[in-house]
Amino acid sequence: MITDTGIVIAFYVIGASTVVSALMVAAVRNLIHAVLFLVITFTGVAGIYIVLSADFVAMAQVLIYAGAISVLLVFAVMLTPTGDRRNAETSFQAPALVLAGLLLAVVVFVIYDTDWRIASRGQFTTTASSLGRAFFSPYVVPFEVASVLLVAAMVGAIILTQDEDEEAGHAA
Amino acid sequence: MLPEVLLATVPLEHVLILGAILFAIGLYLALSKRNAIGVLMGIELMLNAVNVTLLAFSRYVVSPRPLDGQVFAIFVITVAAGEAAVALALAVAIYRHRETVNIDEIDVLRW
Amino acid sequence: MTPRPLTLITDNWYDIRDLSNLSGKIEELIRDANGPHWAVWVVSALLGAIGIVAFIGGVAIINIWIERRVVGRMQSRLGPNRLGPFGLLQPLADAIKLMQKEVLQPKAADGLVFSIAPIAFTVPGIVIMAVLPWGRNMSLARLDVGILFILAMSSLGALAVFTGGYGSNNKYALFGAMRVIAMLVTYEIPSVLALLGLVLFSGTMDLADMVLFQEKFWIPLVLVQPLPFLIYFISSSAELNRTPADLAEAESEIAGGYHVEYSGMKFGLFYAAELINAVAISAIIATVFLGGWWFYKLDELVPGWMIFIGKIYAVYFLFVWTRGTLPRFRIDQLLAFAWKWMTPMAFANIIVVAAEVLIWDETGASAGLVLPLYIAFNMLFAGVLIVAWVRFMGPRFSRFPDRLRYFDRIDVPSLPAMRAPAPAAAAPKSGSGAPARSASEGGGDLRGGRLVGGPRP
Amino acid sequence: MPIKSEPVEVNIGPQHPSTHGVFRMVAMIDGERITDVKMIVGYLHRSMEKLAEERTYTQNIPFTDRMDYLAAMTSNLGYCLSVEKLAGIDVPERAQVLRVIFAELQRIASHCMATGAFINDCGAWQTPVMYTFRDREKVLDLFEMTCGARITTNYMRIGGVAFDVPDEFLPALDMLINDDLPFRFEEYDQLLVGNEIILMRARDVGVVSPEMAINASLSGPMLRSAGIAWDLRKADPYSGYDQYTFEIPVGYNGDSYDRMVIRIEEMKQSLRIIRQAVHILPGGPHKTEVPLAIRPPAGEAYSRVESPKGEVGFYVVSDGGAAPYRWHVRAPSLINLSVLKEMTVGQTIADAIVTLGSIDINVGEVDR
Repeated sequence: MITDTGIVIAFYVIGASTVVSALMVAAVRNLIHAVLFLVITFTGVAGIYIVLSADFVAMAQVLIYAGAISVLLVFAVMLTPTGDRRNAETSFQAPALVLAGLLLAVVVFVIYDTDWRIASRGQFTTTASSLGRAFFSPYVVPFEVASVLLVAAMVGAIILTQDEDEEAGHAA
Repeated sequence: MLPEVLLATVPLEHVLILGAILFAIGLYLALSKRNAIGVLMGIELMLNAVNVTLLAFSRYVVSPRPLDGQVFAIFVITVAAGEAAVALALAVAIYRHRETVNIDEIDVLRW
Repeated sequence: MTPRPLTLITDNWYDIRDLSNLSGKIEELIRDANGPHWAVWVVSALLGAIGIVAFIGGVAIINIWIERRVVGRMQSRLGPNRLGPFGLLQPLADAIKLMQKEVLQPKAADGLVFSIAPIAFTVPGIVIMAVLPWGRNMSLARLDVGILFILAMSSLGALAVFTGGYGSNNKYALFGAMRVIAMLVTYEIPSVLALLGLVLFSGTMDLADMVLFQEKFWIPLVLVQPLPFLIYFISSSAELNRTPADLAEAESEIAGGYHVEYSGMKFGLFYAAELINAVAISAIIATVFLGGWWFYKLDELVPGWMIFIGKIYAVYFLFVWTRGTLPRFRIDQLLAFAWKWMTPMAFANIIVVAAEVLIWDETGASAGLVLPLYIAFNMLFAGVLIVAWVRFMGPRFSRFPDRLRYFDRIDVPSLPAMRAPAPAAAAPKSGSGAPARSASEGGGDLRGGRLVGGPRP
Repeated sequence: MPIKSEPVEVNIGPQHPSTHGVFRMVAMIDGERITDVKMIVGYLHRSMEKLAEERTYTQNIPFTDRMDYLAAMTSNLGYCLSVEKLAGIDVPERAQVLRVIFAELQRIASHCMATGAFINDCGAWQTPVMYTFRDREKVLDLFEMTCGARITTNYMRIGGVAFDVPDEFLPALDMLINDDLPFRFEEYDQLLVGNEIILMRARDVGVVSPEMAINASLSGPMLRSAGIAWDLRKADPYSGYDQYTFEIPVGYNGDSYDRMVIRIEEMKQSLRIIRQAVHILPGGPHKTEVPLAIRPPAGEAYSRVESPKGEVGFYVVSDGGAAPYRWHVRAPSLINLSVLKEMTVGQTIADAIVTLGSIDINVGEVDR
């Protein structure tokens, strides 16, 4: 249960700004602006994580999302020609809007309808070391699988972006 | 002491609703954006929303292993990083072959 | 993140050896006065924030002077010396001039992005200061994941630089922006790996705990981990855009890069933020490699934050030194250096450190025995690794360039119209593989050089 | 199939920190690679060659100062030689030696500037410029001692030099060439020659092949770096250069690095020449008395000297009047610049700056 006044204020302020910037991602017309708003959203989500006393995940979020993925997005945007840097919608805009709204309504209904087993636990004191232990005892197999996944992703990305001429040259 | 308003708590439902809103926005982005990179941004946003939910459960809900939610969130972040790299590589590869990242025009697999 | 409860210091509040005494006293006063429980946090956070902002303000002013004076000495000139004693007031004059100047914005610039960039560039450097331990009990926010926080924040700065470069709608600025992005993607990896070795060795990501580790074993980690120090120093100088790697501004190539369109105080913010970031990185190095506020027994006599600032400026001097000495890399050379040199070395280092930690844990040997061995081994390892890498992966040019050829007589070919029936004189014109050596016969003296002519393959 | 990228047209100059003045280079850039370069000169054109037709031969000497303002002495010398050749004026022995001393001092000053600015273009943070300027200043002090000016010296005169050197000149020169500069040049050797970063930046950058160098009529360090031994002081000696012992350093690769090393070596050789010249400096008049308004017989004359930048030639046509009928200057900076496109296309933008720096142009001379 989060009862600390400052944290309560922080949650609502950060949550509101996160939602607003997420909406701006959908609303702005310039793709670069959308990426920048997305960075603000990611940082805001990291703030929410901190409110939820998950400091390690929050820092990983800033490092990976705001630091790395947004940079990748920027790279990808800069690789596209200037004319394609609009943030326009397809003809699915209205159905998507309806679907998203419906989903939101259903989820909110479910959230309020469920009886959660809420603990009266205080904040986590430290998460980094216990997370590390968790990764190496109960979750060691998923951890290794994740590393394999990352290697596969890296190799796949390299192969996908490799010049075909160069590839042919290597094969020959 | 403090006024009553400031003594309020953050109920679990509010955190989950925040996650739901972010998820809905991400879904909208992923479904409606014309640019492949816009779609990818929506997917990343959805993953973030899921993480918010996971961490909220980890924080609020009684469990023998309270940190499981965080562990799972970290796996989600890991997968998201890999996914972003591959997806952006795909976008670049598609652009290289089709000279567009407009997903309306990437339709060779339509029929 | 809520800071941990401050440890109450029994010393007197006016004891400036440890500024946490003051905040402890204030906390005590609030408790005694039955103040609201959150007031403690607010007051201590405000105190720390004011202290850090004051320090940063001083840094932004004084470091201009320090940098110009030091570089001036290196360049055999005096540096600023007219305004005030030793020219100390020169940065103030610069700041006033910058404030008076008109803030221009290009008509086609992306207004919002253009204006946000300098601010976004300044924030990470300041925020990093918050997690640093300034003394035994002096850290504004003692994070368990301090190092991760630092890495996360320093990766945000490059995005701000990109924002400024993109928003300026200028080709030079865009070049700078794209170079920053490429360098960030590249240099993030070795710097993370370098710090990872330290985290492995000290067993904590908390910066305060890292200092305590170094205090406990009486050893600055730079001795145990010389290779990560080099790697982190180089890669952070790339992240800071300082001279061996200042490709993002590259005055001589792209005329200032990402801040070419900025003027007035917006430029001033960029300029100040560069200094602040440099000090922030110096402070990180001082904390994790040099032992922060601890220096053998000195920290019992001198306030810890003074030792810390002294170490910060020692590292900062290294940055100024490299800046005053080295020419710039080319972008491909810089990226290749990160991928081919620093990243593999950092990986090798992590393996070595992991093995060392394992050995230490398993044998349970005393630190006095293990650490000197590790120091010797790691120094040797770093040296061997660097030398071997230079041998096998070094650039393709010969280590020392070909000596020049020297001619003291030149045979002049006669013009065709004046040419005698038998053209005896050899023309100095040459084929592709054989440059003229008409003068090399006779008195031509080829001092100590290999006579390998022609362009290199 | 590579990613199709849009080439960007970038103006490097006329106001750019590394174009050494108001030279403008319009580069088409694909990523960081240069695909095309267009050179645009003329921002500093002062039509000196036309203005000279309205002035007497003596009045034209200051124009030559303002062409290559970093090597005013050698420009002066070349012009005076051409008029002397045209009018058949003999130069006293003392003036000859003084001319050599000052031309070689000027070469040191100009090469100091070129080397420092070149390393600056490689991206050093002003340090090499400060070091080389420190030494250039000492040379300029000697100029000031002799003729009152530091840059636009206007020292050579038709028939000799303007002033004899003052009494304190020779001790100062002796100290400079024996105690000061040799150690400075050793310092350059230690700091610059073999420096890894400079090697990485300048090796195989801006390569001139020997054929290209000859076909484009390059001269000076540009030509010598390509491996062709050619120096007018040896090939076509003037002002008694044939009586001095010195050597011409010649490179192998024709790249920017060779040009830098050649400049440093040439400074050392200049010191050798100056030492010998001081040794043989005879007494006597410093100038042949010639009328202020010389009226050379109708005809033409071309004389050339080895300036720090290359062969600077002056072509003077007289119709018997007090002003030249036609005056043309062969400016080495302009001609050395003409291969810039061949040197830079295919390189990165950073290499192009290094290449331009290694050519050592002087826009005052390029545009005249």
